[in-house]
Amino acid sequence: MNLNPDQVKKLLSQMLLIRRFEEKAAEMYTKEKIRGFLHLYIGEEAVAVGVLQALQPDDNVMCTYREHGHALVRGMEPGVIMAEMYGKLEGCSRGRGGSMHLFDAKTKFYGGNAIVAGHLAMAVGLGLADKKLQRNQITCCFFGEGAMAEGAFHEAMNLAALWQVPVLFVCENNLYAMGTALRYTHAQQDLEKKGAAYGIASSSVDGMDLMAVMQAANEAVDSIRQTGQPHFLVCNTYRFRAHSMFDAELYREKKEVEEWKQRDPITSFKELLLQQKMLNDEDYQAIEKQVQQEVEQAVAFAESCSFEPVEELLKYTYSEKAN
Amino acid sequence: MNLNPDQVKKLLSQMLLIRRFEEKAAEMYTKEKIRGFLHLYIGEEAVAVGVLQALQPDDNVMCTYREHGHALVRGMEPGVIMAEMYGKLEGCSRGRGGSMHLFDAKTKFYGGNAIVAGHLAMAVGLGLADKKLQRNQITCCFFGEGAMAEGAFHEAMNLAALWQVPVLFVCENNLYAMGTALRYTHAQQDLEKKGAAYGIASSSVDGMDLMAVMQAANEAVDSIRQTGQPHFLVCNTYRFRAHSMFDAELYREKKEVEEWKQRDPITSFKELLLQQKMLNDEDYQAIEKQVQQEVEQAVAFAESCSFEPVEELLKYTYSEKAN
Amino acid sequence: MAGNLITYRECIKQAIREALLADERVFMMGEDVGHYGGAFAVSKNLLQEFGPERIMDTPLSEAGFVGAGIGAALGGMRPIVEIMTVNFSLLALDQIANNAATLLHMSGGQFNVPLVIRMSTGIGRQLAAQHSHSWEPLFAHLPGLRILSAGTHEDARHMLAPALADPDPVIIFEYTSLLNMEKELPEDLTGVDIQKAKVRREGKDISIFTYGTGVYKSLTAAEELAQAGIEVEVVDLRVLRPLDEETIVASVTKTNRAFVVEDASKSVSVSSEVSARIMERCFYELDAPVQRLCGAEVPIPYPKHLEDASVPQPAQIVSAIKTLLQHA
Amino acid sequence: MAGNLITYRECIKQAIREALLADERVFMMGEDVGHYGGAFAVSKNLLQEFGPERIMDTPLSEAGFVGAGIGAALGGMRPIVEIMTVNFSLLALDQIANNAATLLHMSGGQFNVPLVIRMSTGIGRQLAAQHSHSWEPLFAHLPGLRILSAGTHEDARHMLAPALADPDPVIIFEYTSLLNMEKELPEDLTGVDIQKAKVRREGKDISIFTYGTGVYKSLTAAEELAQAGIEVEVVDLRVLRPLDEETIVASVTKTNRAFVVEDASKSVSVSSEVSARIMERCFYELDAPVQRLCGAEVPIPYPKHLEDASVPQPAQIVSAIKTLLQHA
Ligand SMILES: Cc1ncc(C[n+]2csc(CCOP(=O)(O)OP(=O)(O)O)c2C)c(N)n1
Ligand SMILES: Cc1ncc(C[n+]2csc(CCOP(=O)(O)OP(=O)(O)O)c2C)c(N)n1
Ligand SMILES: [Mg+2]
Ligand SMILES: [Mg+2]
Repeated sequence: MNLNPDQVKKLLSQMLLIRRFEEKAAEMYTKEKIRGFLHLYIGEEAVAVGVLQALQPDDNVMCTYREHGHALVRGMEPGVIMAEMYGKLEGCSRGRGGSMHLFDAKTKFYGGNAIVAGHLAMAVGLGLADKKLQRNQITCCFFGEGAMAEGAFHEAMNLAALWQVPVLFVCENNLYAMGTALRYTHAQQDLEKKGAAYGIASSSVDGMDLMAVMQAANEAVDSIRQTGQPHFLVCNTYRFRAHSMFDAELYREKKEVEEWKQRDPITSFKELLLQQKMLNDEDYQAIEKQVQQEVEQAVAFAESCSFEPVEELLKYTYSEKAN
Repeated sequence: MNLNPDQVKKLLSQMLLIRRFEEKAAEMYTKEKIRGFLHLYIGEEAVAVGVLQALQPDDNVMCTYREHGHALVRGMEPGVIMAEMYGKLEGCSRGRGGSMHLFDAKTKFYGGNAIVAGHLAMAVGLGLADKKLQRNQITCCFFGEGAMAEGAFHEAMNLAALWQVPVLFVCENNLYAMGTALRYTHAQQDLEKKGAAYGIASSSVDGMDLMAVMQAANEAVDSIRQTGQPHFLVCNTYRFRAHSMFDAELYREKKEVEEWKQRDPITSFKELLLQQKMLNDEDYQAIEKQVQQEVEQAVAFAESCSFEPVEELLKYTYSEKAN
Repeated sequence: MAGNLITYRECIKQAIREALLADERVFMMGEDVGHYGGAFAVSKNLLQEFGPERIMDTPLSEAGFVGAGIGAALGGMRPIVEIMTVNFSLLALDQIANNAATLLHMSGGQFNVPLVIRMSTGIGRQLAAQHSHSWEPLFAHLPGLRILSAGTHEDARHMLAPALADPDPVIIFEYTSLLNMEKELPEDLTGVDIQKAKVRREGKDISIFTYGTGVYKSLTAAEELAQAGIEVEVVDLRVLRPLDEETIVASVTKTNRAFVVEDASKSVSVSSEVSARIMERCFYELDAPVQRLCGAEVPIPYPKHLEDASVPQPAQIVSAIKTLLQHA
Repeated sequence: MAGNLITYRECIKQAIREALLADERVFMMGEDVGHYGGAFAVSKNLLQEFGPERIMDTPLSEAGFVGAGIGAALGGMRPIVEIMTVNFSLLALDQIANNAATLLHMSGGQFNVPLVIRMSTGIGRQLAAQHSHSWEPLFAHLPGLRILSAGTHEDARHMLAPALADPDPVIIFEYTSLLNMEKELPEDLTGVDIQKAKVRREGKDISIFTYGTGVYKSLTAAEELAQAGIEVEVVDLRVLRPLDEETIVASVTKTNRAFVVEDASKSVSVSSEVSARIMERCFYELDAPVQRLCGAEVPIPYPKHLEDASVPQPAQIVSAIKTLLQHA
């Protein structure tokens, strides 16, 4: 891949924005501005950034409850996301979804889905619609390795392959499903091998290495666009933070976390760029500053927003134009 | 395998009993003695006979709604099965289950399950109980290739492998799920390959060839007893009859059926035995006669039985000893 | 006149054909809807007429293809998803309850799900415990869904079009035991109001509220009761969610007595809701307590005599209503 | 006295420990019950105490491990299966409804399923639409199951033992919002009757029927009403299936007025059933129509003010009852 300085800076700043945005979210959680569940993506930034750069604006994106990063990279306003987490009317889902349910029609961001593996079949359906309507779009569906134990994964993969729909299935393998390590989740831990059971082309990649993810994602997306067939991409990564704000992390050693932190995707990418002289320290400081500002503005925006009037509780339970 | 004449005659007569019993059942269906759904196993006899001979009386058996054959081979009385299909109190399930729900505690026959793939996870649980209670038993679970598209298959296979339970999963691949051909059910049609996705040892066998099924089943059962690990056995077979009594068979050519009938498992086995002089025509006639008698007696028994009094409708909705 | 006779099966089929012809975005999918011709021959020959893109056979994957239906609806299609029978619908209930029913509200109005799910339901073909469910009440509990019950030929024929026009997920229950029944269809009828219950017979002495197979059973009972001089009003609830409370209240206000008939088992059912609503809205109008005749609380057994004993029969409706009226 | 204070969480944990100690056939399985210590820390350290054979972490496979629990029960074990929250229970509902609930009857009494399923449920932690369900009514509709609701510390502590002793499948609902709440446990109490509802407070003016989080809310409201001279009887239904109709009838016969409080959304709910039963059994005893205060019919939104507006609050109970009593 040949990337120019603007491109690499953008990628770096996207990763950094996720990191700082989520650090701020965690802070706001402790200040009780944000409530409910909050699942941080910190450590996994290279996956969202690396995969989503391969998409076009017309493509569909579906995520899990751990989706702030994807929403940011997809171009949703940080302020609107933060407002959503505050439960404010100006949030991307009117404040009704919170952290787990970011939705945005403009960027074709179909959630924020909180039932593990519950969105995979919907992704197949979006792909089916695109195929039937002969739209040259793909659907990119993210999920964790824990999700792959659900029957929903199996059914979705088989349907995608049978119907030959243009869907990119991205497994964000962070080695844990809450506190359940991969070895307790799957007897076959070489996750990529599961693709063969469906006749789906599969690949796996070091999810801590942005460039590697980009390359794998580009290849996968190219092949989907060319063949119309689904692809299964496993990104091996790690979450540095707890599963959610309620997690005491009894199930893994501090040491393990520290080891993975040595492979921080942001630091690695930054080092690579410094080394390759695509970036200097000043550039980096500028990016940090810019990102910090965006995050501060996001919080300021969220603070300034209003709550949905309680009279509107029932609104949109059914469509207003319903006959 | 070295089989003596008594053994081969028993095997032949088991297959023949299934065949004649079901032919009679079909007749009784048209006479409206049997109602509801009736799924015939005709053509697939070598699978039930070949697999079940590998088991011990202590082992557990779970089947689909297409289970008359398995019940007969397992040693349930033909009369009691027929009575069940008549809906009579003396039937194996008090007449409450009918054709799809044969149950028998004595022979550890856990149904007769009519939700496709709904019994697979229960088989894992039976295996888990055996393992926990250190009983040297295995659980043998039959299902169709259609069932393998269900999420329930995926979850059960993964759990079985993770927990290392002594379960023999037997796929009776008869190429159709009702009217849906294998190619519309699975993108990966080499079904045996699906075992790898779970790290489960797998094998496949010509399900029309009794000796081959026996050998494959014996090997699988041996390995399960030795290792305590599950095994996945695919038996490739064909049903000669319609899916159920309601099926107009619009989805397959008569010719295809005729071709498969050339490979009738009973005829083949009989020919083999005649050829090898393990059987002569007289023996065969004697078996036919014996089987016919059993079937007639089964019908006579069923006719003679009574219906459960309507006052007992609610009995056993909850256990009588419930606190 | 006999020229107008049509089976319930044919009503459903005509509705589907019409929908496929009317809108290119409409397609149908489900187990055995294509090559097999539909488990109940409802879609026979539609594959031949419309091709495999519009009549899609699915594998046994209820959660998968219902989820795919939701996704396709999000993507601009108008899917008709057939769940072969209600007995398998629980496998897809998470998709229906957590996705189809929530997406519009949860996304703040951004993503609606114009999906129609059809499924056959009911008791009466000796299919035993796992294949004899009447689970309409489970679905009727879930906000965000519109739940329809096609208890008549008319509704089997004309509910699908408005359901497809609805921007929100709609579930239509069809009744296997009615499939072969022939009736005349009113020729001028072109649509039905899927927001309203329907008075199927006017009466002044008592109101029967029912749906599904209860409709014809209640009409049969009403005929017999008419001979005894009792004028029964039969209200087909038809829209099980959101329930059309006004029609219920209007009828009770007129007759001052109510009886609810339902195949589903009694506890926590549609009939409980109807009774509770009458309690709340019409207590002072009532001349006698609302009574219910429902399915037995039991896994339905296979033999005919036990199956029959598990669900309301017209004769029971007749005698219960006679008893009820003696209260007055 | 403060020495006897115990959290609801600790009550559940003690019950599980006791069960594991009492019977070797008992084991627990579910998502994150082991290494994580339970999603709500209910089973913290139990893995360390009892080992991985008795505290089994399962993959995300609700249908699979519930089905395995049914199988293990058939095979002679006494499994406690934890479904992390009710929100995921629909994935296993087919197993529960078609297998656990039917096997005994369908097999003519041969195979019983001594399985206990526990799941946390309820609204109130700002978890939004997909994680804020109160689906007790769905389960309460299904014959063959015993459905329990642990609305008090006492029941959280003492329901499990009789549930495990029951030869049939039992589902226990626990309430996430109560986990940190501390109460005193009566020391002499060693068991609860899982066939009977429980009068939590005696009163003569009106009966509140409720369960789950409604119990403490109703008791709070009752205190306040007592100050206004209104003596409320609070009945914790506790056994949602089979419903203990006699306790309901006895209470209404005494107070002549009834009010039902439930977090679940209103239509086709446990409260509908209670109201319908009172209609059937106590119509002539009633001084006023039974009223219900239930959850809003909406996917529950995330913000606190909207979430609060979606479920009954004590203040609403108080004012509704005051209004109701003015009827008389
Ligand atoms: C069907 C379902 N079961 C359980 C849960 C509770 N839960 C939320 S996240 C999670 C772990 C998911 O792990 P994985 O798929 O690996 O994604 P990760 O959180 O690691 O990104 C669990 C068990 C849920 N939300 N949905
Ligand atoms: C969950 C579920 N979905 C649909 C059905 C209806 N059905 C009954 S048998 C069957 C086909 C099953 O095919 P397969 O598993 O190959 O078994 P076979 O009948 O060929 O032996 C279908 C679709 C069902 N019983 N259960
Ligand atoms: Mg994970
Ligand atoms: Mg098959």
